[in-house]
Amino acid sequence: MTLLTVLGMLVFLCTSVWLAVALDTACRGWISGQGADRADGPLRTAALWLTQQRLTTEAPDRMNALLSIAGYMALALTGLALVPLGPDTALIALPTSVVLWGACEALVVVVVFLHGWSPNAPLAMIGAYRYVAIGLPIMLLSMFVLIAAALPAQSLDLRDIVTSQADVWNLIRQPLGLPLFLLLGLSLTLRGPFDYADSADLAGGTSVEASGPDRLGWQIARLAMLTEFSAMAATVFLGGYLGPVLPGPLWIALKTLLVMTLVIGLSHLAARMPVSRMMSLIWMILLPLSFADLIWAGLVAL
Amino acid sequence: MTLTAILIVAAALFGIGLFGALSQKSFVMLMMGLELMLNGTLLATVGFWAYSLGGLPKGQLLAILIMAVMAVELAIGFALVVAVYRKRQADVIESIKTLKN
Amino acid sequence: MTKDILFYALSALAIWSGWRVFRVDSMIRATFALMVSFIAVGGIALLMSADYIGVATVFMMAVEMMVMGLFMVMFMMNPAGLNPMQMVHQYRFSIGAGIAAFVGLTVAILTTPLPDNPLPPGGDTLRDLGFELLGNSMLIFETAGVTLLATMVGAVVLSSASGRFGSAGQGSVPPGLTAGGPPAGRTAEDGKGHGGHAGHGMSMQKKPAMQAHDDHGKGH
Amino acid sequence: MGMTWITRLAAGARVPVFIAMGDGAPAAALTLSRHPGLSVVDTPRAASILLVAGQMPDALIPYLHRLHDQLPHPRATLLWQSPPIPSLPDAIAVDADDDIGRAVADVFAAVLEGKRASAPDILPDAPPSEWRGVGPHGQGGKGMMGGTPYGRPMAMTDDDIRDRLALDSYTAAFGPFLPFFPPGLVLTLTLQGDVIQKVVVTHPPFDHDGSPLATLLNLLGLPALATRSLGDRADDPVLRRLIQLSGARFAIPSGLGRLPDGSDVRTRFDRMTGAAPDAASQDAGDTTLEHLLVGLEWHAAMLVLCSLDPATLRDICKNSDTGDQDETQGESESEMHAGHMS
Repeated sequence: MTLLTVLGMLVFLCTSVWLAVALDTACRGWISGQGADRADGPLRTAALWLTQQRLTTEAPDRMNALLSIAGYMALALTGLALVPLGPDTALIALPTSVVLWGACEALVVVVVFLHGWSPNAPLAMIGAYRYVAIGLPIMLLSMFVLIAAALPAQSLDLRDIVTSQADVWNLIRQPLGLPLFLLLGLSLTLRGPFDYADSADLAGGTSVEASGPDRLGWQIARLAMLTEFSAMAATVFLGGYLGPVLPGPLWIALKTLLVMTLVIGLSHLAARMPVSRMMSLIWMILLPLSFADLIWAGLVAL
Repeated sequence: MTLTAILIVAAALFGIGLFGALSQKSFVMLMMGLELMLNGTLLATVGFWAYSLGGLPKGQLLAILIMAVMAVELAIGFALVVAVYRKRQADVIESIKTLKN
Repeated sequence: MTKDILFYALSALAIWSGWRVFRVDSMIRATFALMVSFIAVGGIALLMSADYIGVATVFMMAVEMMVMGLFMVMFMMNPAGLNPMQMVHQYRFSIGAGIAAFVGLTVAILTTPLPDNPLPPGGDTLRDLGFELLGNSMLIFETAGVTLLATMVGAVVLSSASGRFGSAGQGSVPPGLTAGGPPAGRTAEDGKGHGGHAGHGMSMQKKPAMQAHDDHGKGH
Repeated sequence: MGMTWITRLAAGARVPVFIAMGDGAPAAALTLSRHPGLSVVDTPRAASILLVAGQMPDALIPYLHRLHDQLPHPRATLLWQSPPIPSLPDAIAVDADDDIGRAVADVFAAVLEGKRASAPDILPDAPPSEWRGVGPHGQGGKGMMGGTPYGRPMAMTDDDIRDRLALDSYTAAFGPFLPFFPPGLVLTLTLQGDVIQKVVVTHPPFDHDGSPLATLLNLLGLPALATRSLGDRADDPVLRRLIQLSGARFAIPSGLGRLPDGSDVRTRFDRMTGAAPDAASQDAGDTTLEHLLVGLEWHAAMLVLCSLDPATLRDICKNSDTGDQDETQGESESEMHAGHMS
């Protein structure tokens, strides 16, 4: 049974990674006014990266380069394993699964930093620094939002958080929660306005020196993280596997794709601001908003 | 997994941490030694809680306090490093013979 | 059985990575080796059904070590360890002290009759902790909270550039005795401080270099 | 060499091209990102084809060599409307009126199928300088400071203009092939973290009008909109609405990069998008790059640099510190292999 669940989740992961790429290209095609790309384009690019040479810089930290890619992927998989698929089904069943997910989040900052650190190159290093500066406060914000979501469930277990949404989803109970949480998603997956690690003003930032298979691995890990984040957002705010008629796992899959579409759309449509401006925005507006969300949740729970 | 085994692991971590804290010249490395010692203490605390206190909640509370101590140690440590560096451009212990001025 | 194997594996990881902290050249590797050591201890705590402590250790240490890594890169002269160098002192003594501490503690552990009163199975440790924190030990918990707040304030005050003499923008330099004149009193650059990333006994060679750099920096 | 299934799959991919803009590059080079068969990439590490557009002056040839070697195998170089470059004997010349997309696709297919040998490295694959470490631990200088152990000076602390923390500074040449740099521009920057402490113009930009709006949109993290702005439609209402929606104007701090004529990056951006009336021309006055960039963080500095009208930027570069030619040459030489700074 567990084996079957693992297989099912892996199939879902592959499908949603594929769908994420397709959505990304569709979005880009629509905005740039050039229409959609060929459907097999991403697969072919992946094949090209696989055949390309793996280049290294002078005196790289090779071990950490590999660890960062593998770690990013492993964190995405761990997060996905925490998502409950039914009242008692979750691959990692832990009474503190929300905190464990928070730990995964914190470790994402570490692996992205390592990815920028390891090539021993200036632009990659700047990307790594900047990501830490933005990633840590954003993570703080997400903690408040998650605690607020755990309040009505009176539990740190994701399974209880889903059950507590049987009557009304957290999306409605805590209207500030999901929007703030989506910002964290942009930051965790290095996308759009929160892409301070792999951004265009650093010619690719932490992945500026990555070539061939390394580049492929990093991009796939990013997309896996997107899937994982979307599944988590669907669980915490959209009632997870709860839903009429269809079986639970299908509901969570559909909700995951919905959140994923939102994140991708947001990442293509919003502009990125300089780091210092974003810092002021986070500390002066977004963090107080997340406090408000927590207080709101507390009052509602009372 | 017995309490003895856990405590010996904790003692090993404590010993390595002590070695690091005494031997390193750089402030930041010194703090890492302290952190490792606290790591051993944390493990021992949790071990005692699980095997000899019968799950008394106060044991967990003590572990949380140790974690708070780590956070305080780190924050104040870094603040002092920054302050000293700003004043003296120094980041190793020998550079500070005196705390005057 | 699985629990035992996991325990020994995690213990080995914790000790090995703790040892690596002081043996690797790269500061980043050292920092993250320490993080791995903490994560392993967190894993052991999880094995002992300290659900919250174990996970919270991982969470806290990931953030702490990230910050630590940044400080390493900022303050060390050779953070990547590309240039082999020794940054240790009283080496023999430290090794002796470390071993003595370990042996002493181990002997104490082995000779002391340890009370055997294991965790009752099936208890909800998380709930216990919650009620303890917000019930009997509320005062301790609150004190810890206030201490952390004080730490935050203290850390900001200590590390910010503003001091008695002005705001962060101006730096903490005493105002001149005459308007626009040189700062009153001693400043960091006047050679009294043992500047730079100095090691032992080479402040003589280093000072001229530092001075040259300072002049260079002020030129524009 | 037989093609494996994976190579066959790869051969159908969009061709990743890195464009090295030379002097007098064809106007079509700016809009190449709209070509359906190509994908213009930001870093040579991701490219298969190096496209040299226009003539490369001698001063920039060493940079081109480094760039060339940073492409992963299999790779090839095309010279588009560029005279032959002796050190690149394998490069394929393409005329102005040839279909560039076709030419690139053909070369890409030939290289991937193994019909054409992948271009060999130009520079030797060796450390730029040999080990010259002295001192008790091989660290270079005396004591534990200074020295040039690998032909590069060890990081030394430098006075800090922002918070007086005086941490290590880093000096290197940036450009001329960074995708968002105006073509031809090489700056030797001294950085502390990502804050610019010192600017020296090592090579001025070409007399060449880039596509500032597209570059700015790219820098603001809106690559799809950047591609749209390169389209044929002079006045695209959808583009204008999408730019408004994206909050790009809000993302740019006001007062950033102010010129003597009172315009800042935000007003210049408004002029480009048509939200504000076009001014006759920007007046650089005696502004230097030092005035504009020093003290800014990387992202903000790049926004300032790319918001400038190409002619104004050339004037500003003329005003600016161009450094002692020999000294900067030596510096950039020594930095050459430290990653991708081209």
